[in-house]
Amino acid sequence: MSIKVRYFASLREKMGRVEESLAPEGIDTVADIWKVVDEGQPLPEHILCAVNMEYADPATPVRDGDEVAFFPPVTGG
Amino acid sequence: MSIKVRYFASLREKMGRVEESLAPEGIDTVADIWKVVDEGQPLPEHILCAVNMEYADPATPVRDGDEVAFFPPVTGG
Amino acid sequence: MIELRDAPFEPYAELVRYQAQTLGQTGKYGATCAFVGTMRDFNEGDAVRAMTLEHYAGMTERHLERIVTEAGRRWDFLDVLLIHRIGEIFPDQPIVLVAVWSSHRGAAFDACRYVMEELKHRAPFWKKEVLANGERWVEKNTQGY
Amino acid sequence: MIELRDAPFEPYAELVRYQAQTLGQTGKYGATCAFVGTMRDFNEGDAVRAMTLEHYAGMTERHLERIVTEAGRRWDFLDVLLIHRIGEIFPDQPIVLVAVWSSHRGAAFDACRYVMEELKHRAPFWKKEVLANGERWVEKNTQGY
Repeated sequence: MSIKVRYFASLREKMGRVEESLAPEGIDTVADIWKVVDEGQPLPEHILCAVNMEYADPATPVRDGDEVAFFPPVTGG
Repeated sequence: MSIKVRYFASLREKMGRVEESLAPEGIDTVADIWKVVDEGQPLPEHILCAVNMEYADPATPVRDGDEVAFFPPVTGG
Repeated sequence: MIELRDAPFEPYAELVRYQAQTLGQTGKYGATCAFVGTMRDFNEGDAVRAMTLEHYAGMTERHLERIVTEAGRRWDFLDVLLIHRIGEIFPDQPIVLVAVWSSHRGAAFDACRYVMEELKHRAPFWKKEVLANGERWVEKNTQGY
Repeated sequence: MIELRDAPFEPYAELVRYQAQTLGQTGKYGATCAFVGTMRDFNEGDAVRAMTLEHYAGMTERHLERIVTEAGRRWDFLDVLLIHRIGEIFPDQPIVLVAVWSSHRGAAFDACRYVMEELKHRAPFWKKEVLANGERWVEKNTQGY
């Protein structure tokens, strides 16, 4: 298994990728994922995250098989 | 000239008339009109009144040529 | 625009027609809030078969105009369409349409609701209901908030 | 009913069709509040030529459903129709329709506005604008109150 990571909107463009799969070893929380995908940086405050399509925060636990998403503030409607 | 008095809705039915013309003598206010048309009774609290299509109250002055209306609470919309 | 109608009308068709004629392809309105009041077949626990809407010609129009003007002082909107029925009305027929066009949604919602509430409290209309066993005047409005 | 649409739609025609199919000649709804968000040709002082609406398939629908369910716990209404565009949008095209049918007007106004505000804050949609000299992501929503 693995953890699927997805990016949306301006963050997707900034990251230069739509999604990627991470090996679950060493990943306990959303914050751990961001460290892996952004070269050790902390998750920027304005970036929102979701685990399995529910809003989450950096401390939210992540398990093997989860889908984790990062995106900027939403602007629908 | 004269003062035109109009009645609407349930009050129109209660009064048994749509409108009438009063001689202006002895009439200074809306309250005076009601005394004339309702046998000396005071204007009931729940009855609304208008002078020349503007909301008024019993103390509102009335002059010869005015149109005065009495009606129950409004229920449009 | 403010109109009294003595025959049934299609509120959304009126809205679309008015929007096309008056606001056109302007690209300026980002928000439209439309309220439609429709005749129900019940009121205060009783079945209602029909209704007659009486008004005070002249005073009604004057106060509707004033309500819309007051809303325009309080909120920044582009246009209002207000259509209100008079005469005989049957269940499922529209009684009133209030539509407000604005740049942003706050003004559209606020102004539309303001016009509806003020109309209910100040515009001289009176409803008489036809029930199974007779007629009755509606004595007061329901609360809007 | 909640729907995402990847092509232009006519909000009032959808509303009328849905109302006829789902609420029919029931005589039960006395109040309808409809909000339509339309693409403007300006934003933050700049002319906007087009817009792309991105969403998070699955999460968007889930959160829209939840918002409507929450509204249903807070207000007593009969039905909601919510249609939201995705994909490429041009000025004067509708972006979103939220319509609420209820017995009384307070619930229709309140629930419609609640759904719009929550949608703006919680539903994962993102707008990218095409300007005369390039593209830009809309960074935040305007205030709704």
